Amino acid sequence: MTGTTPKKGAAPISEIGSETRLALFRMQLELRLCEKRAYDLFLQNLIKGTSHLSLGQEAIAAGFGVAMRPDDWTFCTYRGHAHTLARGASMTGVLGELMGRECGLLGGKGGSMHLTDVSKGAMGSYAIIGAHLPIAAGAAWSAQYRGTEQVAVCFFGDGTTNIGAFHEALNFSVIWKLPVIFVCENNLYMEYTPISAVTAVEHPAADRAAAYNLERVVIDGNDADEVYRTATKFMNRARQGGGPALIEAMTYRHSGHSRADPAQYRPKGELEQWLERDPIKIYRERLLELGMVEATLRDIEEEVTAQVNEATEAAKASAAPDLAGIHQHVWADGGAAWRN
Amino acid sequence: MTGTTPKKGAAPISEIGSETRLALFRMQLELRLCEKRAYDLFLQNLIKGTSHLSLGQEAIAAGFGVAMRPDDWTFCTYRGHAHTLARGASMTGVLGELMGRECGLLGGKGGSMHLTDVSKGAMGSYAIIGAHLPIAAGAAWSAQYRGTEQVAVCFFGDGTTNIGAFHEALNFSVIWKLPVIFVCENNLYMEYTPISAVTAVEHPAADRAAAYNLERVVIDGNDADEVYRTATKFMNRARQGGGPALIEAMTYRHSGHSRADPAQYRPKGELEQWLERDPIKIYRERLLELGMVEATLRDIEEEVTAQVNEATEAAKASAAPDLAGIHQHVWADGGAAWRN
Amino acid sequence: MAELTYREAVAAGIAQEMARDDRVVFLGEDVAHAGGVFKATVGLLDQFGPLRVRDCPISEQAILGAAMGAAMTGLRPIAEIMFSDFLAVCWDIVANEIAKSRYMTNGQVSVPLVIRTANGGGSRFGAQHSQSVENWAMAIPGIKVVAPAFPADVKGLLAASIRDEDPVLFFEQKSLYSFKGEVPDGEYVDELGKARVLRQGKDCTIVALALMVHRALEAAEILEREHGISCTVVDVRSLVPLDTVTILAEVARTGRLVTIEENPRLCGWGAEIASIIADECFWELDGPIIRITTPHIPLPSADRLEDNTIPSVARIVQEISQRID
Amino acid sequence: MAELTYREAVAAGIAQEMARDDRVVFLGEDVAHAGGVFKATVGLLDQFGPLRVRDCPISEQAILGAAMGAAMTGLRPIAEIMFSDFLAVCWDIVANEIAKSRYMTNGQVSVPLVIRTANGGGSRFGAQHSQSVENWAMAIPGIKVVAPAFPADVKGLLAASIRDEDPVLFFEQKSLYSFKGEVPDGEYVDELGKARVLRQGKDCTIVALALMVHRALEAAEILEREHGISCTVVDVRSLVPLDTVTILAEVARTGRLVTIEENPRLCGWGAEIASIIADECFWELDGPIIRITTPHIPLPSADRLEDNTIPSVARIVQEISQRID
Ligand SMILES: Cc1ncc(C[n+]2csc(CCOP(=O)(O)OP(=O)(O)O)c2C)c(N)n1
Ligand SMILES: Cc1ncc(C[n+]2csc(CCOP(=O)(O)OP(=O)(O)O)c2C)c(N)n1
Ligand SMILES: [Mg+2]
Ligand SMILES: [Mg+2]
Repeated sequence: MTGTTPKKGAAPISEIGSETRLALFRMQLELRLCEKRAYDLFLQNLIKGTSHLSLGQEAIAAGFGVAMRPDDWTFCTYRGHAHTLARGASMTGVLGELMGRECGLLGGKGGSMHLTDVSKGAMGSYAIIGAHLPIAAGAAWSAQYRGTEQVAVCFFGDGTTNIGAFHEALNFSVIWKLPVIFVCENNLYMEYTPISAVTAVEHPAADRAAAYNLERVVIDGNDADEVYRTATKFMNRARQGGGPALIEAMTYRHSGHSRADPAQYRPKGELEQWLERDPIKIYRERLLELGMVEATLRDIEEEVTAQVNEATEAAKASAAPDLAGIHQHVWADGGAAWRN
Repeated sequence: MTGTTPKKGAAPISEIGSETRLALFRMQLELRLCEKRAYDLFLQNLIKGTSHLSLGQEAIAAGFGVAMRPDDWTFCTYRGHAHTLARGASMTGVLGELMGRECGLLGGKGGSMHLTDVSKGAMGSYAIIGAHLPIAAGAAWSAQYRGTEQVAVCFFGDGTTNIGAFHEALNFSVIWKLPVIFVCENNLYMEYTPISAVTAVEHPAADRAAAYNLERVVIDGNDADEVYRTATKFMNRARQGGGPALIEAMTYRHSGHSRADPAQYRPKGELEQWLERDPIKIYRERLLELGMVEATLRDIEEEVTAQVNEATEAAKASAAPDLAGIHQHVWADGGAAWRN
Repeated sequence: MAELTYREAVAAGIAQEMARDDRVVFLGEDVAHAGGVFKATVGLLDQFGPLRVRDCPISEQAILGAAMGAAMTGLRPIAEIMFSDFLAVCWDIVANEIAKSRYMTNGQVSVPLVIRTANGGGSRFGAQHSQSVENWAMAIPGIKVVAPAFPADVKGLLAASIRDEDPVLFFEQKSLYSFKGEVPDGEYVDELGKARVLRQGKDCTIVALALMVHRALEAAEILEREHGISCTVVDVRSLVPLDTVTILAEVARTGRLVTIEENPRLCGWGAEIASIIADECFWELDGPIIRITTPHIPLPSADRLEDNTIPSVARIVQEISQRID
Repeated sequence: MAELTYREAVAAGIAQEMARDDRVVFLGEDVAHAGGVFKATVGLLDQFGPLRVRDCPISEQAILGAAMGAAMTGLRPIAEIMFSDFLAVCWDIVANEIAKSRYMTNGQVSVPLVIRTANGGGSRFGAQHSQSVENWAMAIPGIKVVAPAFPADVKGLLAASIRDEDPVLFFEQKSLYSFKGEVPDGEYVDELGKARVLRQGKDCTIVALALMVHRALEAAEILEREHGISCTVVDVRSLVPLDTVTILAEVARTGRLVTIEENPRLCGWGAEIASIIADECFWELDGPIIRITTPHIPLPSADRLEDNTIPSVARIVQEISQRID
């Protein structure tokens, strides 16, 4: 297996209650099944444009999603379906947006790479590498300034650690002690290039933490419990004025970079090894080990499947967006006029 | 004294020959007297525009200037008079450029912030923070590709370590093992803001070296011998394929950031303490300690003074640039036409 | 009315809005303790304290990114980019993030912020510290673009920009910072998107911005006195929104258009206005549209060279007197 | 002549020049092993090896900075910026460094490099991956700007750009990558700064670029057939240098100008051409200058929306048939 071997072992049940554990299970499942559906939909040519799945990386979005306060803020990337859903955004809205329908979260104007649901604290998906790190810092600044104890959580990939905005955002957040958590999902690849081929250090985020006077944190990003615990710990600290954290979560994407990518650049067997460590598979096994009943898990699986089916139908039933939308919302007045 | 106390003590004379030592002395003096003259000239309103002196920082430009091969390349900033002179650029050309005269290194087109003398390997002064770090890396790439064993040396300030291009250039240079030496002149201030107020670590460059898998190097930037030795060591390594280095040289500028700046933001006494460690003062004392004769040093001082006087007169005698120059050298064909 | 310099009007505009609205915060490099390299924000730190007036590292992407994130979540930041040339190092945040977020999110996200920046030449700073980049900004959908010529407009339009729900790029003219003018006392808020007719003539309409407004006015005096050519001078004040009603009306009245632009020629704001006139006002035109711009070159540094690139009063007079009768 | 796709012509142009000149090197993200996200550089790594064809980290400033430093010191780099929208993250290197260095140094520094980038919409990628930013580039003095519409031009103009002593921003049209056309075999080098008249008519001159050339041609057919309007179509090919001789002559002949621009309206390249015509060709004009552009908005993503923003054949036909007779 490429990258660091993640640490093993379940947390003592006492630390994370079984309600939380079921929530983590359910959420991972929601993300997985919804994205698998997205994949089916573009095979059916119902999703145009591009689309970046995070199949295999669900434990990270879910671990944070469950740990966050409803008024916390998420900032994520073009690979942001999971992170947006994890804040409670509607599946219909997500699938609808991917399909370019009226019911889409963004009315079809943003597309797959820009999912946003401000009402749920999902403050946007950003498609140009690096930009959302300083933006997340800014949200954290606003929380700090107003004393609201909200936290901004910013997800990004390993490849993102080599762009200038990463550096600026980290330094800036530390000197202002901002309540922002930077979460690097190290899935070992940029688009098609292994991160190790283009990075001066082994752990692209964690090995740079010291450059910002931050603690070095590497976690198993396929273990929802570990993510949840880490999220809780650093978010609590941030709420109390302890400043930012930089977390590197080791994981792997099961699919290609985007719909166009068959991912043939991967060494033979790599995917298979990581499938063994599929976050949902290991979490399910852990729940059973910890004494949860199979039927409970089955029920959840059925519920989520039904939920995804329903969302799919609703999205399919939605019309193409009205052309009027083209000239709406450039400006706060609702319009697009640049002249009188 | 703010910042790290630099290490004390002269190098054993065996290491650096007395010819080299005299060259280091002379060069520091050239930089000092030429820049002092620049200051006089703008008090006389003969220099328009801005101008950034590095009075007090001469040991760095000189230490590298003497250590570099004639075909090595220097990349520096708007505070680049010293670095350009240290490669052998003409004083008349430098003063003439500051005065906007025809004899200026750039014919008056670039001005104080863009001094360049390609024939001497002075590959430009860059006035937008950060940009020249990747550019220097590119020159190093060209040397590496062609196997010339040339080295690119890139000078910049402490404040520059917080901009994105710094991060990108460092990572890039390390993964390609480029023969480039990054020299951070830590003079404790950005323009008017202490670097410590805006940086997450104490040593803005050295404390980040590990983030690029580089050695942590902090040197006394007011000690020309130490600079020379460090320069030689890392340039040799780079020539042999050992890749880049990041050097943080502690120093202090005696004057304000630019001609407009009275530097009132400095704590009382700070300047005085650093004047005690004036690189030229300590170097002169050391030479005497090491047995050089006072008369030799006096001769050099007189020669350099005469040289500066001569350059000043030559620059003053030079005409304002011909207006034809306005429309020259946008393009390689010598002209400025964007249409037929 | 008090007489203020252009730079004092900047501080006055910011102070007025910060006093009125706690959500207004101000950040930039050397802006707090030092009061800005152009001394345009002196006094704000003392008045509003270090939580609202903040010095930043040399991290323009972080500065504008932070301003954006804060604006999205309820604050109304004012961010300074010291020289407009440096917008290039954070252009992604301006052009791709701040400008597009409202639209891409179908109106969910608001980014009410102001980016103030020192624009333009005349200080012998050379090609990387003297550019006029108002046309870069005008080319980006989703951002308003303001460039005042007078201290009163600085205060009034800056206040309006801070209160605006949309992002505004506010270009301050470097070489006007010490220009003095009457500024209304007390709370003063102007309106974005209104050009101002400063002088009416019958032979030609000169449309200008920022420093060029002053040169246009001076040229118009000389043209009247020495050449018998009577010019209207329109101060555009805001490129986006653009007051095409005023411009079209004035050009229709005189039958001729001359734009005076400090930006280099190609794709300058004057080209946009020329193209609007050449379409919508074509039948009222009595002769060619003339653009007087900085040539399409990087700006040279030496005083003699710089003075011969940015449109001067003499060049404006010469061009117009030769081509308009 | 062989039939190549537009993307194959990219690889062919690069390969031709790399084979000829050792100084030509190529760098970018995912360009070597993967052959580029648009598969436009497949095969180059195998042919020229890992010292000349290099994969880079996501560090656009480092990529272009490195290209510049290498160009200054004797190499002739080709750098890929994957999507033209990303030029914003390295705009300083383009606009302030690469473009200005020769001038600022009074001709001492040469920067012979090519920046290739995928430009334009039509792929439902949304506002941050679909922009047409050729006008950003045209606004910067010191950089040449090329945007081919046909595979042959891709190869010929790319070769010419690589051989040019000046920096060239080379815009490849994303939605044309699979477009096929005849490309001359063997060494083929075109010339920068020459527009091409693809069709001559008498009622109006349509000036277009890249994808819009294809739409203009199609629209011209329909206008002729269904509306009896006979159009000249000029493919600008290079915005800088701009072939004003050809454009002025063609507009003078027809008396009307229509520009078709994919860039959003304000300060688009068509505005510049319109302003040139409105000055230098004013007396030959028979009616208003018309600009058909993407509206001044960020680009929406959904197919139905995107198709109704970028100028379509139908919109071109409609505008011209309504306004020109
Ligand atoms: C500035 C910029 N450069 C390049 C790209 C193209 N791009 C999109 S995703 C990607 C790889 C990102 O890798 P990583 O940060 O590891 O995230 P992952 O896709 O693995 O989640 C690249 C290069 C971009 N969107 N923005
Ligand atoms: C991108 C950018 N931001 C801001 C500036 C304005 N500026 C010029 S010098 C300077 C301070 C630089 O400090 P440092 O790197 O320590 O160099 P020093 O001046 O001390 O030599 C600043 C902020 C600039 N030139 N470029
Ligand atoms: Mg990755
Ligand atoms: Mg400094």
